[in-house]
Amino acid sequence: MLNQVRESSVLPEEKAGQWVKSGMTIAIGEPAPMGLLRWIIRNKITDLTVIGSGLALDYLIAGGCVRKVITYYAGSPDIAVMPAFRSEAENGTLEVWECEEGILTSGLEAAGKGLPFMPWRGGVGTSLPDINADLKVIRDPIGGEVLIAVPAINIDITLLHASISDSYGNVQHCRGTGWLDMFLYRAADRVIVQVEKIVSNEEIRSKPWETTISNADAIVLSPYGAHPFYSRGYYVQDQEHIRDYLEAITTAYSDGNRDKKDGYFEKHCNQFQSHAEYLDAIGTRHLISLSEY
Amino acid sequence: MLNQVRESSVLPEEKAGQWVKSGMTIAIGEPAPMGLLRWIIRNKITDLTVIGSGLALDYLIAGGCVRKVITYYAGSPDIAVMPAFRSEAENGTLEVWECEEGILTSGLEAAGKGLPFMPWRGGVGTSLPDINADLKVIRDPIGGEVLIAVPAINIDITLLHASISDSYGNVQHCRGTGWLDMFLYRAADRVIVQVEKIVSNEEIRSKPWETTISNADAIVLSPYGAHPFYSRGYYVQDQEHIRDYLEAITTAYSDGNRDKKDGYFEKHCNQFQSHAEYLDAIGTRHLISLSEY
Amino acid sequence: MSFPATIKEVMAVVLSRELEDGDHLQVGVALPVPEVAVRLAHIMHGPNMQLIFLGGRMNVHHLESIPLPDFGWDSRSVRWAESYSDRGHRFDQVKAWHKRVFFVGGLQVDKFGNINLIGIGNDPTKLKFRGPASVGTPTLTTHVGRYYIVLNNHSSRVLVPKCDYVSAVGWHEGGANSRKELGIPGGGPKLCVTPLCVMDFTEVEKRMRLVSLHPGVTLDDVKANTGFELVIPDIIPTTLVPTEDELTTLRTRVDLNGLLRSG
Amino acid sequence: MSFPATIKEVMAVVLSRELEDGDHLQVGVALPVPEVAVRLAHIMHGPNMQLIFLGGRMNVHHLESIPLPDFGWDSRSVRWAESYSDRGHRFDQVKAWHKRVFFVGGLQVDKFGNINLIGIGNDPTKLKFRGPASVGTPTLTTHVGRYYIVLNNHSSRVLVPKCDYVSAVGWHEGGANSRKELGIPGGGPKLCVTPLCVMDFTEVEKRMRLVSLHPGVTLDDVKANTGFELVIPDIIPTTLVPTEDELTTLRTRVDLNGLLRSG
Repeated sequence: MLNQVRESSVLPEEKAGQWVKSGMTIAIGEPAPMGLLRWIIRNKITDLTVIGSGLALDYLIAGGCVRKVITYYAGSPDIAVMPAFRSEAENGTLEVWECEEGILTSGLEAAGKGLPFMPWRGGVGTSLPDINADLKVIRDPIGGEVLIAVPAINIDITLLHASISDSYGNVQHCRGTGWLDMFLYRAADRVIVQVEKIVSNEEIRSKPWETTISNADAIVLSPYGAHPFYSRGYYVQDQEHIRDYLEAITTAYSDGNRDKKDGYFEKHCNQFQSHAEYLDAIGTRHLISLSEY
Repeated sequence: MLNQVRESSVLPEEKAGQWVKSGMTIAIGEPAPMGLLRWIIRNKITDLTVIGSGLALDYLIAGGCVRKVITYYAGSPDIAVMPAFRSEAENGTLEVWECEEGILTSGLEAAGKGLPFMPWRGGVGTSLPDINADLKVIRDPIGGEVLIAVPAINIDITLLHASISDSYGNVQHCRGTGWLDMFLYRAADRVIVQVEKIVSNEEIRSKPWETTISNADAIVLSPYGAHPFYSRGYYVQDQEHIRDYLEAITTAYSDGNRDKKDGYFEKHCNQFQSHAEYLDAIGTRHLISLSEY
Repeated sequence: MSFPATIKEVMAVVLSRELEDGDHLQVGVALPVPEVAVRLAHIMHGPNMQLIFLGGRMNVHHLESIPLPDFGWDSRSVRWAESYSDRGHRFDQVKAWHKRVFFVGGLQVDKFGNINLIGIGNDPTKLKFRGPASVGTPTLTTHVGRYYIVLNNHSSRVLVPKCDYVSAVGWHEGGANSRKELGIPGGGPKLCVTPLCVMDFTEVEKRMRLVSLHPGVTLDDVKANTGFELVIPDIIPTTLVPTEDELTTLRTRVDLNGLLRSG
Repeated sequence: MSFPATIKEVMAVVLSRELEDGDHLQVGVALPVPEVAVRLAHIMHGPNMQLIFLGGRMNVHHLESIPLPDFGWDSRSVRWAESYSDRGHRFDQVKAWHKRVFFVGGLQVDKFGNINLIGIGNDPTKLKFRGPASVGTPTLTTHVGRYYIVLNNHSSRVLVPKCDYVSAVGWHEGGANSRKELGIPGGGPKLCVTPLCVMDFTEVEKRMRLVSLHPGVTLDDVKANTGFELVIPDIIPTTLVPTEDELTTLRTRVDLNGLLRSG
């Protein structure tokens, strides 16, 4: 017998994090895999092309890791336009692959299906194909209707945060996945999933219809790993922490004062050797106060 | 206050069945909605274009309702090629829209997405585009790769069988839907879902992540409604009944003896006024013996 | 409850009256006025409406109150959902979107109801003001049965002759056939509701037209704050203010924290 | 357990040895030989294999036995599944299919491994023999890492010079680049296993070539029952028969009802 043991997919954060190399195309799901994003910032990974949205994407831009974003939405209910995104895009230091939700999902679907493109109607008549030269206006080969051909969007590594998985990479999101998670998973060469809890294989098999991702390449145990953002069924956003982030980063960019930005990341990210140290600094009492109920 | 009552989607079989008119394009999901199919045969609906596979499709062909099939598979583990399908296709009395699973799902996805076509790679180099003139061999507008453009496959009414729903059309399949059910649902103007059981709205809302279809246009209460086929989590196939069907229909077609076929349908379908009468004839003891466990 | 409605409350009630029982209601991000409107309509006259939040579908007509969530990304806002089927399939059934009603804002809106969420400036790689990007507005406005443009402020910087960039096509360069000619099937923008007035689009040209002025607003206020020439009808009514019942319901069963009463 | 293996058992063991730990295994319909082979390999040497049945994914290496189901459509066969994610998404992740191994049969198979499931006859609207249609074989054979052609009988009516119709492209009209030139990315057919012999495809021309004869089968038997000229190597070994361990495992832990022992 050559091999009689089923292999575990569980990796420590630093092992999984090392898969991410400068220059890669990565994607960020929802809830946000903040533990891994902090690892990326701490380890000075740069020149990433990032598919994502909202403040988690901004965090990575502010952290100095991003050269190009593929995003349909760079705002949040907390702020009209995210500060690092806005400032770097206006300066021309951040490239934006202009798109929208249906165009983005079409490109991701094409990648997952091994196709060079997918057609989409949303965006016809808009400025999107003018701004983004990768989007081609075509006539459909059946009836001649005008559509947009979206090229496949392939991803090196997708980073997700979910509720539970077993040790073999079978992931079950609580209350459904984030809107893009499944698209990002299917379009990627590899997927790393942070989870709140690792459960037994038997627990997964007792409700296989809840499995959202099978064969995750790496599982990282990361309780409270989406902090300061929410994790469905576990905790809500840390509004105070997010307000502090927005204030620090907005001020840093409007002053042109890099130190303020560095100070923020030193205090909230770089000084920690691990996710556990980060959680210690946040404090158990505060974490518990965020419980979703 | 104009309207203070939420409307029920529950309809008796005959009300929902009357939506199906001769000449329409209908689709049959999996498990098979046999109660509704028997209603269609009994009421002599004809000239249907049917999207389906397996013996439930054959049953409708043998029943005299079908002019054209859109199918990727007309066999079953019980018989290499279904008898009515085979005979009528060989005689040229049944039109076959030749395809395969990926091409079919692409056409259905196009319909659901409001697109005139979707590209697909599976089928490139095969005879499918030679046999089926609706499939166009194209070059992709980005990199010039050879692909197949599949036109949208729009459906008038999709008929499905599922485990449970509430009275408002929120359906939850046990252990996932049939492979094509969601595609057929999204590509259709209307969907009628037979269910084993109607449950409270509260039960649905306690696990919304298990809802597979919201807004079904009609819910038909149809316990054992997939008989003689299986219903996941409820009962297994009635092998004996299926053997009888295959023998009767195969003999009828090979003899060219229409009476044998008519005799089969008289005995197993047309003599009953309702699904309940059909179940009475099968008998409770026999139905219970089919329980899946 | 007898103190007068605020302008935001007036806007919410105007929108809620537009909604029909059976509509499927989806609100774009950061638009508290339609967030209140869809909940109010659901309680007032929409037992068969569906509210679509974060991909979840809810019918919560049976609840005593449907409060606004604390913040938009809170998954508790879909706690009463009947399905999450939109998650992962959000754009796979646009065929059924003729029942769907959408609400959208914009950095810029032009006289044909085209919307810009991309940004302001000539060079798209170095915008003077970088917007949040188009979200799902191009796809939604392409396919939904009808949609409403809702603006948080009415100024000539927002209501412009021509958008610098178009995120979502309204009536394109004008004309009732303009969408059809482009191959865009949905019903298009129906109204544009601002803190000053309600506007619609003319039947033939599809140019933006004044419908009613909110209480205390003059025609000159509107003209002075609109960057293009609005079609002005002969008779300009005042926007119908909320009834006692509407206002009480809004305040006690939806906007519990008074979000629309502040500012 | 010492009575000799049947031909079907030999075929199943040949296939099981081909499978590598970590493979994702999917079997086409009505093919009991590979149904046994994938289960046997999983038990014997594949703790990281995944079995894909009816859209469910299973790893059941921990079970004492992995019996064949009573009949193919029985949902009990996925009772130990870890996910049903393929349901509704079966073809949405072909990108990951390089790990997937597929098994397929055919009404006709030609010397380049092209397969016909459509039918026999000149007029596709009135076939002399109407086949069951292509199922998912065009897509699966286009993308999977490798696949095996498994035939229930070896005759010149099945192994033909040219298929009347092609459901799934093997090596097209021949040549190691033939798939690439067509734009078909997967690894193509690796072996063709029949009740008489094992065959593979030559390196350059990709023509079907004899690899080994099953015990008791002669070269003439094969030639007489093959409708095209097979490439015959200088040395023709006998197919390695199952070991005692393999046969015992097959019979006591997989094929409990002796399906491969009958007929």
